Formats: sequence, structure tokens, C-alpha cells
Amino acid sequence: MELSVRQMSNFNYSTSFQNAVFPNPIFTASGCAGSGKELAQFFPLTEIGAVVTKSIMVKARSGRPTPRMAETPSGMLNSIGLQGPGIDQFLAEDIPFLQKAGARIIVSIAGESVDDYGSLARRLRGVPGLSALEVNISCPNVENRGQVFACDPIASRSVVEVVRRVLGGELPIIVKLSPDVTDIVSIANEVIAAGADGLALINTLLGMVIDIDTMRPKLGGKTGGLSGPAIRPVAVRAIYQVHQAFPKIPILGMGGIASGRDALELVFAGASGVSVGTATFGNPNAVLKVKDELANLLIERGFTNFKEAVGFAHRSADV
Amino acid sequence: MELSVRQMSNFNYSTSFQNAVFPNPIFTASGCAGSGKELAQFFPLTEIGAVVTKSIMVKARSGRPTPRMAETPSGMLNSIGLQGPGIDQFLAEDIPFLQKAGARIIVSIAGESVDDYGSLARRLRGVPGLSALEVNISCPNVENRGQVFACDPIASRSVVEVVRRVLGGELPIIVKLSPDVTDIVSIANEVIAAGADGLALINTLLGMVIDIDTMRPKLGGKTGGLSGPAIRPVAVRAIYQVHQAFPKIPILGMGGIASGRDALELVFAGASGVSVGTATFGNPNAVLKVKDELANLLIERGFTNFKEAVGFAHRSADV
Amino acid sequence: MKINRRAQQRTVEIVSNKRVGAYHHMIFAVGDMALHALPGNFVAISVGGPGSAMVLRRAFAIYRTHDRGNYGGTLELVVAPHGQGSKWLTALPMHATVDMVGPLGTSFGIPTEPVNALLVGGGYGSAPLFGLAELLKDGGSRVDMVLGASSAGKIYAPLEGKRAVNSMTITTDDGSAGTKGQVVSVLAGLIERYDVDIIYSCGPMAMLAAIQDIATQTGIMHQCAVEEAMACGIGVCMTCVVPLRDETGLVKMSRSCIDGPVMDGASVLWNSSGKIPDGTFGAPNV
Amino acid sequence: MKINRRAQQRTVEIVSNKRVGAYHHMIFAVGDMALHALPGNFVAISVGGPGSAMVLRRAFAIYRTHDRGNYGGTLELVVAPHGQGSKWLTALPMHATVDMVGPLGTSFGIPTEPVNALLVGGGYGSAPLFGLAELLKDGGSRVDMVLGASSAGKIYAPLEGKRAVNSMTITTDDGSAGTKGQVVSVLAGLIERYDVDIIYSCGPMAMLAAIQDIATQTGIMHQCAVEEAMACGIGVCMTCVVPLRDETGLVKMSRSCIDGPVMDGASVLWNSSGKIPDGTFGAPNV
Ligand SMILES: Cc1cc2nc3c(=O)[nH]c(=O)nc-3n(C[C@H](O)[C@H](O)[C@H](O)COP(=O)(O)OP(=O)(O)OC[C@H]3O[C@@H](n4cnc5c(N)ncnc54)[C@H](O)[C@@H]3O)c2cc1C
Ligand SMILES: Cc1cc2nc3c(=O)[nH]c(=O)nc-3n(C[C@H](O)[C@H](O)[C@H](O)COP(=O)(O)OP(=O)(O)OC[C@H]3O[C@@H](n4cnc5c(N)ncnc54)[C@H](O)[C@@H]3O)c2cc1C
Ligand SMILES: Cc1cc2nc3c(=O)[nH]c(=O)nc-3n(C[C@H](O)[C@H](O)[C@H](O)COP(=O)(O)O)c2cc1C
Ligand SMILES: Cc1cc2nc3c(=O)[nH]c(=O)nc-3n(C[C@H](O)[C@H](O)[C@H](O)COP(=O)(O)O)c2cc1C
Ligand code: FES
Ligand code: FES
Repeated sequence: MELSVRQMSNFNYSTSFQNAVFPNPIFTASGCAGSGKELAQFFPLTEIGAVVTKSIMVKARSGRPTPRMAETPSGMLNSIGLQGPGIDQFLAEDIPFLQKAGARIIVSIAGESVDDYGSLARRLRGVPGLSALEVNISCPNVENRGQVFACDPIASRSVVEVVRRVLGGELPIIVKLSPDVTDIVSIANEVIAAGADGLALINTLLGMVIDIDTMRPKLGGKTGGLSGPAIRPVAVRAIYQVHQAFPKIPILGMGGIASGRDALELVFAGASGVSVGTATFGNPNAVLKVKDELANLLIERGFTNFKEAVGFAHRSADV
Repeated sequence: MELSVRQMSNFNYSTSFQNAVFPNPIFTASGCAGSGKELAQFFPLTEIGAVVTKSIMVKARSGRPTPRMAETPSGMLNSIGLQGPGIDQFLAEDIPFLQKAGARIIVSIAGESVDDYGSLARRLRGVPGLSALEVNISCPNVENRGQVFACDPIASRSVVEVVRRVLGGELPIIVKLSPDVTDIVSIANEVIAAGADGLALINTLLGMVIDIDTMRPKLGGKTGGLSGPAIRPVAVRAIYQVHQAFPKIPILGMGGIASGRDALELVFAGASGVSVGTATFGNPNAVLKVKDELANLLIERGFTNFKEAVGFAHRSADV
Repeated sequence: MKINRRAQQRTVEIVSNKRVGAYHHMIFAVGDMALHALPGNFVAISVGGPGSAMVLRRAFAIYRTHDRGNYGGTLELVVAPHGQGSKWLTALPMHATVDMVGPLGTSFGIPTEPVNALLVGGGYGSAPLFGLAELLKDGGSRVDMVLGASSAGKIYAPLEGKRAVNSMTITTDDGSAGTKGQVVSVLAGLIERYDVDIIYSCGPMAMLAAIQDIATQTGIMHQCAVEEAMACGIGVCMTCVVPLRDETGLVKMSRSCIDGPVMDGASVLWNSSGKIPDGTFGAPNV
Repeated sequence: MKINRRAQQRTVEIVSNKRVGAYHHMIFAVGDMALHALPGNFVAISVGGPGSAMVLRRAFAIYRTHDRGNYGGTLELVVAPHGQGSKWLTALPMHATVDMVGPLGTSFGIPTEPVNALLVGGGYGSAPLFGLAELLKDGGSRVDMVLGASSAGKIYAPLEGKRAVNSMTITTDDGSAGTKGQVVSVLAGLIERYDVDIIYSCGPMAMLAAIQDIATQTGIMHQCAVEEAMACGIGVCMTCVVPLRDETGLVKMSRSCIDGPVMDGASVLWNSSGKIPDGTFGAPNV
């Protein structure tokens, strides 16, 4: 510990997603950090790489009925249903707070139609102090019988094309993919072709819990998203596959990260940044913990630069 | 407990998959019960609904290199790679043992080509004492760049058509699907159209663990199949969706079942039978434990017939 | 907005763990976390230890606190061994440590003038009411209490707590203690007898909803501590919401961990588990 | 085929748990499970308790057993607190219970005639060798032992164990006890000095492979207890395989939990982690 801290000064922890540079690669995960205010009670938001906001939509949204959560073995299901105040109130209240707190900001956007994504990008284009957009395409597309965008290569592509067109080269676009697909590499391929600068992997897996006492689905929304350590092996696999196919595209990894050793798996698989989601529910200081532990583990392994470790498992695997 | 046992006499625990009838619905999971001999050391195989054999292939197969397993939070990865002796030795050694032990037998078959499945069905057609075939289509199709059959609706369909043609109406066919697909209901639809009598849900999820000390994938086969309680919410969801779409097709459910309460979730979601896999590794008597606990839970809830409970969450959800 | 300004995360030691009826009364040495807790606040505790499959904290209403004593500041809980998490917690020995975050959430509002207060608790829901009773008494209020549970063992009412209130009424579903029936069946009588100005309550959602009905009928104030399933307890996950009408009349799905657990009973749209009430901010247009 | 005919699953009590150097020497009251254990057998223990995220048992070589005593039959292990599972186990207090399956696997073969045996252990791999030494001595054999580890604290060699053998050689990588270096560096000398007929070994795979090299060169028998990661320990999962040549010359991926852990060193195709040796039964045609 002593040693690590001493050596820290020589360790370059910074990472980048296209032109966006972050002092360290540990971010919050979308939907798992409230508006930022709540976590700021536990640590200064400047300490972490970036705050990824909950996915914001064009209009206010009540979300799904309760119960909205169920604990599962080493994980949880949630069915929040993207509750949020809509882009206007978000820009009026949440963004100014984050700016004042000095946080690096990645805004996550979500829409019900391709147009929604375009409108959101337009509203966000000129906002000062944003580092990147995360485009959450794990949303039902109302124009296509509610099929989730991320499950349809064509729809995924259309969303990214629109956002790219609106933004020009102004802000890096990180597209967040769902693991609930037959071939995540082919979806990645589409969104990269459409102009994604980076990918966020993975969103939650679709799951269900049945309450054995009421004998019906436990969640108000019936199904929910599975997150937490349970899904980490799926995240590692998805990141490994996508990094293998597109080694130059930076990946923001997430899925069950609660410690430095967990984050290290994602980094070796190919993640240039790591978001911490569910772990924050169990430990308000989880993001900081992951940040400190990961640095120590990398230093112990002789890395002097975080970026050298990204995708290392691919290089060492063929030795 | 007392009470439950007394009432047991009035409780009808039997289940059926088309014309195959089983005294109770708790089976082993393919690949998780050795050849049956090993478990017979712990309890008589007649006690459980059926033994589902490890997937047998046409030829002998060495499987993947070691390491073949990694423990993960509430789960494990395996990359056995379908090690087995091939159908000849299987028929000469494993089947006679199971027959002698009085076990009800479901043979799981796996192939590298559509023809393989046909050959296997031909070899098994006349074998006395089999209750059903489980068709494991989560195998790479060597004729189609190694794409897993279960990920391709057309290939899945072809396999089932061939097996159906060879078997005629002789043995029920239970087709085992992979959860690693964008739309499991559409795959189910194909295999049902091709003649499946039942479905087995779910096979493992594709995952990876990276060893943070060697800094490379931990498994010899790099990726592996994720099983255990971690995946239970995915199994419940898949079973619920498929039962909703095809309420008359019996489902053999599996994925993280280690107790009666776990099994009950699957039954309420729509499973007519429940296979216990990974839990046997943690507890050699897990299959029996699940069987006893599930019966007690059903009796406590006033069910007198197991079959009434199948899919109950669908009926109670809309009250 | 209240953002748990005084919340701390710390490792705290169990200095007492005693079974009392169906519950465990547990005392933790929490240092200055005890200084800031008010009746109605709760704490969130990690359960299961390292290597546990349980990833979420469990919330517990604070029963009472002491600023100083043999163990420095202490904080007390009344815990029902219910599922895996609470069973793990109540099985811990003396001197074991747990990770605790607190104090969290809103607290009961204390009137500036003396009033006639009726405190209603269901099961372990009595826990936060004793500290509240003390505060109210200190302010010169009359405090009557009614506690209900399924059976006698599930009434948590320590002797000193009983003594501190002006009257104590007990109801049990099975009649094993006090009046047979539910708390709501005795409320109307008590409200009249003691000329009640305000009801404070804590217990299962169905009980709170029923109390609100009576409060509405009788036109008296009702502050209640709700109990929605919480994943984080600190306002970051949006799982714990209840539909709440704000000052402007707008109904929002509001977090019971941050905008609650103590809420104005008249502002809650009760019996809406499983649905989004029509007109809620952002509700789907049907 | 040996199918663990005598294996039992039972809840057993910890009757002693003492730190010895880098290890914990643990004694369990196991009833008649102790009757059937032979040197080389192992047990598989559930770790983490209820609600644990660890779903697989951990295997431990049996150090020794006693049929009867204060606690009835007892079984002893030497456990290194390594990862989450073994740390949980070694942290358990006296009288805690664990779920144990055993005895499992093959045991060391004992010659019918007296021989000169060399027993080689790496780290906690010494554990099963003391019981083996006793059996060999009872049969009139000469028993020499060599134990190696990275440093002195990782040599497990209780006094009575040392006394029971004809000679004891210690090696450590850092020279903190005995000869500096690895066990294999002293083997050739010992084989010659004691006119060794057979080597018995237990320890990390790399050590066993190196011993086999020497055994092959010197043309002597070598029985070793291998240690592949095991998911089930009872032969049902096929994770624990090593390539093993059978009597007919056929190489098969064989389960180290059932066809082992004790194997004939000359039959194992060493250094094949990460590959399937060419010609293995069912190997892919390249
Ligand atoms: C604000 C608040 C105050 C509480 N105060 C107390 C208290 O003083 N004493 C006490 O014994 N318990 C209290 N609870 C309930 C407590 O948090 C646990 O939910 C309960 O102990 C069951 O957890 P478990 O792990 O034993 O059960 P499990 O069934 O294993 O819990 C699984 C999940 O469901 C949630 N859950 C289960 N039951 C409830 C419930 N009734 N309410 C909310 N969530 C639930 C759990 O929090 C957990 O996330 C309170 C809950 C809240 C939200
Ligand atoms: C036949 C056999 C005999 C053994 N005898 C002993 C003994 O006498 N004393 C002792 O301390 N340990 C022994 N081990 C190792 C022991 O089973 C555990 O693997 C070890 O304690 C590490 O487990 P963990 O939970 O602490 O580590 P973790 O790293 O949490 O384990 C994760 C997984 O990897 C496996 N694993 C990790 N290290 C090893 C290893 N070296 N060998 C095999 N699997 C491993 C674990 O079993 C577990 O499934 C033996 C293993 C085998 C197969
Ligand atoms: C309660 C909750 C809310 C979430 N909300 C969002 C969201 O608004 N947008 C999004 O892209 N992902 C959302 N996610 C997914 C997470 O950002 C993350 O991808 C996923 O949970 C996996 O990471 P974890 O295991 O660390 O939580 C949410 C997850 C949870 C648990
Ligand atoms: C070690 C291991 C081997 C398996 N082998 C097979 C197999 O040969 N054929 C098959 O269809 N499924 C196989 N499976 C998948 C299981 O049958 C089951 O579908 C899956 O593990 C989920 O159930 P569980 O969580 O109870 O293990 C295997 C699983 C494991 C863990
Ligand atoms: S419990 Fe997470 S927001 Fe209230
Ligand atoms: S550990 Fe399962 S077969 Fe050997």
C-alpha cells in the first residue's frame, strides 16, 4: 500500500475517448448515480473520471410501477423504466449542479424514436462542459412494435447516424449496447460504421423473478434488467469479443464491477474506461474504492500507464 | 414437515412430456451428472424424475484443454467442450448401466452437422427404455463457419426436422435452446414448427473470466458457459416468455436451481420439469433436495397436482 | 432538496444483540453518527459479509440513539429475522462489525406547540416511535400510542417505552395480547377519546393506507414512515418510489429514501403498488 | 471403475483449528467417515455458508484420520488460507459445522513387500504423506521424506511426522529453512543415497512433472497426487481432467477426482495444461 501510493506519482492513470480526456478511467454507470448530488455527499465528484448521467429523454417520464427491484444471487433486477424529468428540467437543474461541482460529464440519452435521439443531441450540442454523449439504445422503439433499438442492427445504425449528423465532430459519441443479442460484434460493427467513437458494454440482461408467495412476477414491470457481479463474466466476454474485432475503438466497460480486481478483468479484456453501477447501491463509495484499488493492482503489475493495460489479455494470450 | 409428508400421499407429483410420463418433475441437467454411476453412489436414480445424460456425439471427443472451469459470483464458467466417448461406447456402457439402475433416461444428443443429429437419432431410435431425446443445439455448426445451431433459426429448424423424420412419433423430442439470442421466442417457434414436442430452457450463457495474475483468459477454451444461480433470472424470463407464446408446449427448465424455492419460480413461469445442474457440484444430493423441497412448497400452497402449478404466474398475474 | 447531509459510512461494532419476542434488539457503537439521528431516520447496513451473494444493503429504522456512554455514541435497532439478510444480521455475535450508512432520510416533524399526538406502530414499526414520543413529551405534548401485530410476540414495546407514553393500546390479530383485531379498528375511538391533533405512524404500507383513510375522514394530520423496497437507500437508484403530491398539486414518483421515509400521509397516493396513478408527472399517455 | 463407494455427505463439526506456520491445522469430528479414508484420498467442503456467492466445493487432501477418540472419528486437514473459500474455512471457530463429502478419489498404492520409499511434498502437499509414511513403515518399508516450499513458514512438518520417517530433508526457495532451492534439486542425491524403489509425491503440478522427469531418468516408479481445479470432486462435471495413458496405451482426458488424485506419474502427459496432447482419445483431427 505504502509502496503503491509512493509510486502513484509516476503512474499515468488518464484515459481518453476520442478527444475527451479523463484523469482516471473510473466513471459512474448511467442510472446508478442519481443526479450526482446524492453521491457528492460521499465524495467530491472531481475525484472520479466522469459522471455518466441517468439516461435522459425528451419528455418527463414516470417510469414503471413498483415494485421496481428484486435482489437476485450476486445481482439485482430493476425496472425503473427510465424515470426522469425530461431534457428541459435536466438542463435547467442537473447539468448546472454537475458543472458547478467540477465533474466531468457524460450525458446519457434515450429515446422512443430515431427522432427523439436527434432532438436530444440538438439540445445538448451547445451545452458547455460536456465530455461526451452516451447513447443508450436499449430502449423500446415505439415505431417498430416496441422492439429494442439495440436488438436491431438497422435501428441501432439509424440512431447513431442521426446523432452523429446533429453533433458533427463536436462531442464523442459512446454507444451503449445490450448483451441480449445473438451477435454483439455485428451490432458493434453497425454503430461504428454509423459514426460511433466508442462503445459502452454492457447494459443489463433481461431477467425475471417470480415471487413464490404471490405466485406472480415480482416486479411491477414483470421483467427487469439484471445487473451486478452475476453478469460480470458476460461483460468480460462481450468486451473481449468487441475489442478483438475493433481494437481501435475505445470501450467503456461495465457489468458487476465492485472492486479493483473486477475492473482489471474488464481493462485486460479491452475496456478503456470502467463504469460502476450496482456496486454503488451496496457501497456509496464504491466508485472511489474501484479507482484506488485498480491503480494499485496496475502498479503492482508494473504498468506505468493505464493505457498499456487496455486489452492486455489479447496480447498475452497468444504468447 | 410432518404435515407435508402426511399430505404427500394425496399429492400428484407426476409430469409428462408428450407421451413420456415421469413420477416427479426433477431431473438432472445434461453434462452435470456424469454417466449416472457417480450420482448413484449418493442416491438411487429411481428417486428422481429422470437422468438427462451428458450430450453424446457421433464420435469420441477429447473436449477442451484445461483449465476448464472458473468460479464466478454465484455461478461458474465451464468449457468442457462436450468431452465424451461417442455414441458406440455410450450405447455399450452408459445406457445399460442406467437401464439396470431403473432410471428413466433422457438422452441428450449433440452434433457438428445436421447429419450428425440424424445419425444419432437413428442409433437411438430402437433403444429400449428411453423416455425422450434432448436435442442440444448449442453446438458449433462446422458446416456454417462454426456458428452455433441454436443462434440460427434455419439451422435449428433443420436439426429438429431431421431428428423428427428419423424418429417418427417414437420418442418425444425436447429441444434445448440457448439464451444467447436476440429473440428466443422466434427460435422456439421454428423448432416447434419443425416438430419439437418440448423445449429445454436454458443452456449456459457465453462468458469469460480473465485471470488477473496471468493477465489472460482463465479457461483453456478462452470463453465458457455461465451457469448457476447467477443466471436464474434469465432462465425464469426465457421460460416465462416462451410459455406465454406456446402454453401447450411442455418446457424442461434449468438454470441456477439449487432449492425447492428456485424450482418453484421456474414452475410458476411455465416449466413442466426442472433440471438441476451446477447445484450438484456443490451438493451431490441437490437433485433430491430440490425434489423434496418443491413438493413441500407446492403442498403448502394448496396444490394437489403438480401440473396445476405449471405456468401459474401467467394465470395469477392478470387477476 | 434534502440530500442526507449528515450521512456517514462507517464500520460499526455490535455491542449488544438480544432477542426480544420475535425481534432482536441490537445496539451498535457508531461514534458521532448517533449525534445526528432524528426519529424517523434510518440506517442502511451491508449484509452477508465478504463473498456474500447479497449485493444490496438493508434499511432499518433507528429505534434510538445515545450520544455517549460506555461505547461512545450508540445506535439501536429492532430487527425481525425475516429473510436471508436480516437473519444473517441478527445471528452476529457481540463485537462483530458491520458496514453502516446513516442517518438517512427524512424525520418526523415536531410541532412547535404542544399537541395531542397519537403514535401508531405495526410490528417493528413501533421502533422509531419511542424516540419520537420522548421528543413530543419534551415539547409538552400528550402522547398516546397504539401498537398492533399479528400476535403478542410481534409487539415491540419495552417497559420504559410503555411508561413514557400517556396511554398504550395493544391490538393483535389473534388476540394473544390486547384487543383482538387490527390497529385501525381502535383508532376512531382513541382519536375521539384523546382529542388527537396529529397521527404519527410506522408500519406496513396497507396499515398506513388504512390510517390515512381515518385521518382523512376525521380531518387530522398524519405523518407516516413508509417502507418501500430500497436498493440503495441514498437516492441514486429510483427503486423506492411512491406517488407523492407536491405543494403545487403535481404527483411525482418520489423516492421514499430521500423524500421519505417520513411523508405527509395526505400527500401519498395509496394503494398504487403495481400502477402509476393517472396524471402522475411523466405518466404514459394512454 | 472406482466410484467413491465409501463417500458420504455429512455435516461435521470443527473440533480444533490452529495456525501452524502459513497453514491451519484443522480437526473435524466426522464419525465413521474416518473409518474409510486412505492416504491420498481427499474431502470436498462447502464454503461460504448460506447466502454465499461461492457455489463450488473446495477439495482438501486428508492429512490423517482417527477412528475413535474424544470426538468419535476425526479427520484432519492442513489448509492454506489462499482465496475466499479457504480464508472463510480457516476463519471458522471451534464447534462451527461444515458440509463435507468424503473420502473421495484414489489412494496411494502400498507395495506388498517392504521397499525403499521416497516421499516428496510441496507446501501443504506434505499433508497426505505422513499417513502414507505410517502405512509404509508398518509394512516394513524404509521411508525418507523431502519437503519443499517457498519459505520456512510454508513447510508443514509436525514433530511426530518428522520422527516417524527415516530421514527428513527440507528445501526452501529462499533458504529460510533447509537447503536453498527446489525439492527436485536434491532428489537425485537422495535416490542414490537411499537406493529408492518408489517415489510418492504431492504438490503443485510443475513439481510433480519435474519429479517424473527424474523418475523416468532413474527408471523408478512414481505415484503422485495431482491437483487440477475441481468443480464437483465426485466425477460428474469433467472439469478436472488430465491426459492419462491407460494400460492399452490410449491417452484419455481422465478425471483427477475419480481416476485420481493419485496417479501413476509415468502415465500422465505432463505440461499439457492449455492443450490437448496429439493422439488423445477424441482429439480434434488437425
Ligand atoms: C425505511 C425502512 C425501514 C425499515 N426498518 C426496519 C426495522 O426497523 N426492522 C426490520 O426488521 N426491518 C426493517 N425494514 C425492512 C428491512 O430493510 C429488510 O427488508 C428486511 O429485514 C428483510 O430483509 P431480508 O434480507 O431479511 O429479506 P429478503 O427477503 O432476503 O430481502 C430481499 C430484498 O427484499 C427487500 N425487502 C424484503 N422485505 C422488505 C420489506 N418489508 N420492506 C422493504 N424491503 C424489503 C430487502 O431489503 C432485500 O433487498 C425496513 C425497511 C425500510 C425500507
Ligand atoms: C485434490 C486436491 C487436494 C487439495 N488439497 C489441499 C490441501 O490439503 N490444503 C489446501 O490448502 N488446499 C488444497 N487444495 C486446494 C483447495 O481445494 C482450494 O483450491 C484452495 O484452498 C483455494 O481455494 P480458495 O477458495 O481459497 O481460492 P479461490 O481462488 O477463491 O478459488 C476459486 C476456485 O479456484 C479453485 N482453485 C484455486 N486454487 C486452486 C488450486 N491450487 N488447486 C485446485 N483448485 C484451485 C478453487 O477450488 C475454486 O473453485 C487441494 C485441491 C485439490 C484439487
Ligand atoms: C437501477 C438501475 C438503473 C439503470 N438505469 C440506466 C439508464 O438510465 N441508462 C442506461 O444506459 N443504463 C442504465 N442502467 C444500466 C447500468 O448503467 C449498467 O449498464 C448495468 O447496470 C451493468 O452495470 P452494473 O452491474 O455495474 O450495475 C441501470 C442499471 C440499474 C441497476
Ligand atoms: C460442467 C457443465 C457441463 C455441461 N454439459 C452440457 C452438455 O453436455 N449438454 C447440454 O445440453 N448442456 C450442458 N450443460 C448445461 C446444463 O445442462 C444447464 O443447461 C446449465 O448449466 C444451466 O443449469 P444450471 O445452472 O443448473 O447448471 C453443462 C453445464 C455444465 C456446468
Ligand atoms: S433506495 Fe435508491 S433511490 Fe431510494
Ligand atoms: S471435479 Fe468434477 S469430474 Fe472431477
